[in-house]
Amino acid sequence: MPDFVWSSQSPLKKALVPGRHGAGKAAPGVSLSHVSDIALVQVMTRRGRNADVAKAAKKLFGAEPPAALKISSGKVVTLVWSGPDQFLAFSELPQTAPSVEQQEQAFAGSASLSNQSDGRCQIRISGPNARDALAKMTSLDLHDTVFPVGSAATTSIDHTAVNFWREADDASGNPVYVALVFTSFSDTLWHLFVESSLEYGVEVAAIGAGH
Amino acid sequence: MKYSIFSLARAALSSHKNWGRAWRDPAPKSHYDVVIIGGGGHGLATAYFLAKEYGIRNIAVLEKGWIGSGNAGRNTTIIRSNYMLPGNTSFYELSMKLWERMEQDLNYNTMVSQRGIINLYHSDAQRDAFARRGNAMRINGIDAELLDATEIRKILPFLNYDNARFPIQGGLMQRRGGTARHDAVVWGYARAADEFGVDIIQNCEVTGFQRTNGRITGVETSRGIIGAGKVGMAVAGSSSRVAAMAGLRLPIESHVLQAFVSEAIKPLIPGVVTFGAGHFYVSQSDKGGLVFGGDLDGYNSYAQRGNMPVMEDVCEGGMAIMPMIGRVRLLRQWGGIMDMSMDGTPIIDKTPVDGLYLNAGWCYGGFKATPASGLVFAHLLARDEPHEEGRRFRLDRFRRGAMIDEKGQGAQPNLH
Amino acid sequence: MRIACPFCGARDSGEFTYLGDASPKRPDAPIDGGTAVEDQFYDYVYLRDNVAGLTREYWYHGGGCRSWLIAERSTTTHEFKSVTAAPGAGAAKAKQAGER
Amino acid sequence: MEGSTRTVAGQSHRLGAGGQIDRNAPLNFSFDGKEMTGFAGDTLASALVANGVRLVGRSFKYHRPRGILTAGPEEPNALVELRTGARREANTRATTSELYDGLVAQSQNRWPSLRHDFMSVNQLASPIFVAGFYYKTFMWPAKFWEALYEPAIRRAAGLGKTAGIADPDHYDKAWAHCDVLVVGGGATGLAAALSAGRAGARVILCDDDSRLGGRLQSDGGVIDGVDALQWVQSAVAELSSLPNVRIMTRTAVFGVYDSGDFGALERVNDHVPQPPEHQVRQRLWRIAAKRSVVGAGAIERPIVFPGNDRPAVMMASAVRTYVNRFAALPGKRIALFVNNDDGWSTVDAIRRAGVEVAAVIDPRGKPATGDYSGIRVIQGVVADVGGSVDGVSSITVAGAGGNQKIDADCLAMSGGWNPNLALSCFHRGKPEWRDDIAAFVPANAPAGMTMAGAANGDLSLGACLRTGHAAGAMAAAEAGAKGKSGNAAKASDEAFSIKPLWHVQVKGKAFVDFQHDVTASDVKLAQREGYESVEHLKRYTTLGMATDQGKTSNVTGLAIMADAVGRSIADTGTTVYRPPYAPVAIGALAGHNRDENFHATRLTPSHHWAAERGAVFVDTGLWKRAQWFPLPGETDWLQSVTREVLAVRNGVGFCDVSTLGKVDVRGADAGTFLDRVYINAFSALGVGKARYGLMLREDGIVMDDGTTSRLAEDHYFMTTTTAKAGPVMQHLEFCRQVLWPELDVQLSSATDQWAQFSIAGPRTRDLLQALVDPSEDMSNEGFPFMGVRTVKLRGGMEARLFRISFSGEMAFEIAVPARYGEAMARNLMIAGEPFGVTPYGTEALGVMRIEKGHVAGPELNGTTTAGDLGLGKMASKKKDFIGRVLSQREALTAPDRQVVVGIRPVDKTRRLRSGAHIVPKGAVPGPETDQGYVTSVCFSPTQNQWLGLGLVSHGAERHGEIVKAHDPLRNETYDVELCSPVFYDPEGVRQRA
Repeated sequence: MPDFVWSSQSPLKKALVPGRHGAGKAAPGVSLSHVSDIALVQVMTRRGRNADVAKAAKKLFGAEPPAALKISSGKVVTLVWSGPDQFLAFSELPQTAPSVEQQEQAFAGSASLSNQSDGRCQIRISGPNARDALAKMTSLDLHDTVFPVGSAATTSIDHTAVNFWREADDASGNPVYVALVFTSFSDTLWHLFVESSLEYGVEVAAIGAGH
Repeated sequence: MKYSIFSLARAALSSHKNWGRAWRDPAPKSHYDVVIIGGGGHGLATAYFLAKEYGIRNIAVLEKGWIGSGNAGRNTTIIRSNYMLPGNTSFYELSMKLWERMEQDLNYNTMVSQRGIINLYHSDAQRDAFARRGNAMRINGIDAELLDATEIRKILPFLNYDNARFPIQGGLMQRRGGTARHDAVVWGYARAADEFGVDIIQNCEVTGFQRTNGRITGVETSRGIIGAGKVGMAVAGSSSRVAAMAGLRLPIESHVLQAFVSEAIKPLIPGVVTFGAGHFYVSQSDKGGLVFGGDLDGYNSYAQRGNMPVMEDVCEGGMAIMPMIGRVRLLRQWGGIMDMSMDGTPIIDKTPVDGLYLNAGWCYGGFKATPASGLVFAHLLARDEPHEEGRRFRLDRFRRGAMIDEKGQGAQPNLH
Repeated sequence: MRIACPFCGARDSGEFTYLGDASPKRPDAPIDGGTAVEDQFYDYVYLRDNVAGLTREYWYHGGGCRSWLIAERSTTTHEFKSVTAAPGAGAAKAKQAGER
Repeated sequence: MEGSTRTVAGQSHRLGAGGQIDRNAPLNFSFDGKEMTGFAGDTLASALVANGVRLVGRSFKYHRPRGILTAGPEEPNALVELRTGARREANTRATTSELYDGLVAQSQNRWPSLRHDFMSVNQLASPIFVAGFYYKTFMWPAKFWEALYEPAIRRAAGLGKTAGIADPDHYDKAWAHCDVLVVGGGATGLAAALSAGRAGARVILCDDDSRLGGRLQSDGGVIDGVDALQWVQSAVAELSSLPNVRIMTRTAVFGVYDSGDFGALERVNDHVPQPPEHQVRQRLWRIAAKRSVVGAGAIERPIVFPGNDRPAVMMASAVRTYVNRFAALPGKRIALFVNNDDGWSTVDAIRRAGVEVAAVIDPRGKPATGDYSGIRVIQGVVADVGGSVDGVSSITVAGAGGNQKIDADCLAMSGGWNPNLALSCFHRGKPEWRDDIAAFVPANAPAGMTMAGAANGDLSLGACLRTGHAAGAMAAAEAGAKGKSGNAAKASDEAFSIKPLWHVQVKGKAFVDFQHDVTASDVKLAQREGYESVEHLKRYTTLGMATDQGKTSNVTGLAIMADAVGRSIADTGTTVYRPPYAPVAIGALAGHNRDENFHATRLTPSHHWAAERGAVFVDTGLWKRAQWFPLPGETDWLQSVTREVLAVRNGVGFCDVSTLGKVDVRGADAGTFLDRVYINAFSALGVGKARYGLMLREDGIVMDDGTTSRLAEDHYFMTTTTAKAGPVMQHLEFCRQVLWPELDVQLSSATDQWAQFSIAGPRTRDLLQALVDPSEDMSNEGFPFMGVRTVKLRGGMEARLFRISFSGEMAFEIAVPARYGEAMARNLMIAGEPFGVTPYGTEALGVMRIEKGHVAGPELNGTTTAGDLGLGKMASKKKDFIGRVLSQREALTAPDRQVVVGIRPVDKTRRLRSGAHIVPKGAVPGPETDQGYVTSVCFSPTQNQWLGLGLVSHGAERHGEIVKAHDPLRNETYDVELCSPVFYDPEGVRQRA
């Protein structure tokens, strides 16, 4: 019997070229990175079951379901608002996050779940010029007063729906954003992220398997 | 005065002081045999053909603004007869034949220019769809050629053959397609109809209908009540509004379609090029401007203006297929109100209201239809029965399920 | 043009898709309704008021939160007067369309 | 600078001192091949002026010699081809092009040279070439139009030549957001930005120019007791210090759209020879603003008199700009022709530059105030301008004492000012006429927009500062800013009086629209012929349709029309103002989305693996799919595809079908929901089973089809076609949220989550046995046709396995999370190796579905019913579903409808082609005999001939009939047999094996 190896593959295996790209020699204006191993479950509340979902979420993730346009941080999992009465349970530590089966159990009857761990591709963008680069891609107003740390949005980049939120600022006080894009679009959109950043200088990194 | 190079030369001697009005500016009479609402190309052509072909001369054309102020003056001037479905094919070919003799018929140079129209295809599926269409045209006696990429390249060497997102595989060409000078069509029909005695009454807005025993007997206007034996509506863009005055609801939505023109440049594009996969079509006017457009904005509108996303979308299509126009500048954008029917095909029919006749639902294809629409509508008004080439454009076809849906989009007007 | 999604706030119109008039209601369709039901459905699917002025219409925030919305908008000025969620958006529990 | 007429070496008309130019930064440039020098800070126009160049272009119709008329974006004459090669830009205004070292410009619309332009013979024919002449002639003989007349007209028309090759520069687009957008960085705009910015509002200040200040750069003045330019400096410094204010220079706001969206073009790198690496040439901004203040200034208008188009007849304000801002002299003996007070301020500028004022001609005589001692003032009008192609040498003045000739080398004219109100009118708001300034002013600006300063008809500097400040403060407050706006800057309110003078009515060609050669007599001719609506005037004469959009001509033209008709100007009204305010490069409007980036590209999970194997890809919507996998030695696609089909039919193959739309349908009412969406029933489908489903649009026409499985009591997994995945999802959400909110059902697209492969062929089970865990029962009983379950795979993987077939073979679809898609492809190759496993592409997939008679995109064309597709029996008669009622309409159930049939050429060697129409044998092809067409074709390796599917009238009853396939496009007509659409294994034995 032949041996079957199930190695996982990042959708950015060709597109993502780690290292320094674009203009300037000094510190890059933009940092782009991609974490390939994520856990992601879409949790959609069943009709009239918001209270049950809140209870289950609190118990399982240690976090309330996020308020509209916000994220809610649990121990391992970040809950990202993704529409009315629904959120994404996102983690970059899939081994320590509750499994899909555990989540199915916790939300049985109160929410409909859809495993999207492979349906979306994570892209993190940060740095002093991150906002300038993002201004070329998203129509969101990312001003501090409008989109502070902890904000989330479902929006579009290049006519493609994305989930988007803002994490805590980095050590230098520059903003950090995360986008989840549809996996099949990720190659194209990654190129757009890079191209939008080149004029500021961009540092690119890949984290996780499959590259 | 007949227009010709000789009359022009004579006029030059007197500094052109002797040219009179191209059409009169009469006050409305109290009654006409036929009142046509709408002084656009269709309304004026209808009056012309009623007078010329059907011997009815006591006609008024009522225009709420200046003639040609609707879609006749806001289109991309394309003429073609490359349709595939029964009803459309031969109707638009009738129109094409009328275009081909228009200048001599009207004694007005409407600059009908048959420089050809090419619809590009980028996949086998699109090619097959064009083959179906082209064969339908040929079966109806209409010229059509299916060209491969090599042949396209000979005619349109400037297209993007190197790095197009959707590589060009070929195109369907109608050599007799082309453009005409839209305003001149309006003025030519106005002048010719006027010579038959048709009263063209501008700045005369219809505000209501007069009815006796249910039958329409006249119209109320901003210039008073005008009696009418029959009333024909040719008000694409405002069909629903006018029909509502007679208590009718129509299978029509009004949508905005934007069009664009660039600064004038020396000749670049020979005929009309349509990049359907990219929502972009373009021709170059005799003055040198690139005239181009794309999709509807997508929402119901009477505002006669659109928004940026479509302007961007159209220019993206242009740059995808023709990246040499990157430094050419867009000069003007405008929006017309499209009378979008529920199957993308027009309506020329009697209405349930006695004495009221409807010419509507032209979507964005009304300009090319102008002469045939006039003739077919005139026939209906004169004879009370449909013209052979308009017999499928019935109002009840939606109820019966006999839609004429070239694009297969169903009752979703913004997708046609 | 920006549309104020009741869930997401004002967003670029590029994120939305337009469907059309929100006034017509899908008729009840008994299996043996005959041509009378056909008449009702013909009216529902094909006939439009198509007013020049304020209309109620369906928009879909497909490039965002995937909610169906009902907007009051002027077709002459393009101004939005209100945008509300469809009765069944999110986990809302409505007995039938139109309840909210 | 007083009296300093000495000039700079090599620049014959450059003042020795002054101006906002950097004399330490000389720049070389060339115009029509002639090398010249200017300074940093120059525009091309100012550098040409400084070099004494007066003839810069030829007009559109008569090819008359033309010079520089203005100093701004309203310029109608001084258009050049800028740059060379692929970067050549036609019709570029010299007046707004910043000079850079090495700039190359060519004049345009002339042959062989600007000075000796052959087409200037058109002037001889100008008595015939009046407005609209072409509508009256070129009609005989009919054929000559396309053959002769039109090509000649087309060659003569147009202006500049484009490069004709792809634009090498990059463009992008960006969004910006603010509380208050301030358009224009002159006195008004600066005042508005200051008051709004101080109040704490988020402000964006845009100006088209490279530096702020607007007319202050040209006219100077005193603000708050200091020199105006000094005030500009401190204003800019204050604005720059405010973190909530963003200044965008070289950025032209060109349009206002709905809900406060503005379009603006930033010329990022037009002032350098070419953009630096990683930078764009231009950037399109979409600015979302809560409020806006437009301080776009005003545009001075010409007076219409014979010879007014001669080079070196220039707007008075432009003369001041060239002299004051650029230290460049448009002439050395300058005459003025003005009808308003502002025009007189030019006298000071000329005197200060130490240049002679030849005379000032004003129909009003000398103004009440101002020191004009020593100036020759003539109460009268200019009746003619003498000179050559190189411009003015004399003017003829008609005054009380008759005509007199005055020597001058430049004539500065001012007919008054038109507020720059375009932005206020782009929502079709009509402006109002104001008699005191003889101009239109804004009246119905779009919601949220405030017009201020000269753009609003407030022409004095003091008023600009006051109204700008007030508008900025108000806008900030309305947008929610709470801070204080401080005090408005102060300046004097110089008097403005004007006596309208549109047209000096003497014999001779007097131009209204310079670029389009529209004369006063053209306007009058249009009136005589009845083209008296302003829109008819515009369209008949082409007035205002040139690249300047009539910025210097529209109001004048309609004033002359009003006079001819005997109406007031107010009653005559304006034409509709249309965006963009200034022309915008198409490349900028496209931005990143051009060439291969036109649309996004979607890749399947096995894409890179397929690419490694040399797959040929096909575009399917946005997807790239492997079309076939050529092997070495294969020269023809048909060879590869035939091999792939036979490999499947005789052994086993696999194909990536991940592009199919996939939807998780969950919830307590998921089954009921699907019953209403599909024509057939799904609530009764057992868990672990799959079923083919067909859904209709509400109009009764087929929308989509696909296989839907029940994974759990409350969990269905739907598949859609690749093409309709998006529209179906939208439709389902509509049903869920709008039509049936009472149903508990939730939807989630899972298309990208799963890598899904079809495995087909008689050896499929053998392959799977090798791949799945030995504990899995893969027998026909253990895993029956249309069964679905999760299976364990060897090596520690789980997969969903669906026993469904599109090919007619024994087949499964296997799905794993997308990250394992590539591993799955490799493992299928390993597992299937002993059985000759062959990857196949969409082409072979298509061949097999046609052989099996399955309908797909070409048959689901948006006009076919379930009955047309032979699937009418699927429709449930017990329940309602979307589209049921209208599918019963008479014409959709008529017996003569075109329905799906199989088609095979009688001559088995003949190739069948899609798009051929079907006519009865013996009939003459025509509209009445056209009975349908061929929808899909393939070369069938199993039948060893071309065959296809078609939609043919009465098709179901005509199996066995010989008809004609008529394909005039490809010059082919041949006999074909109509037959059952199922060519392969009609009993369906193989797929159930």
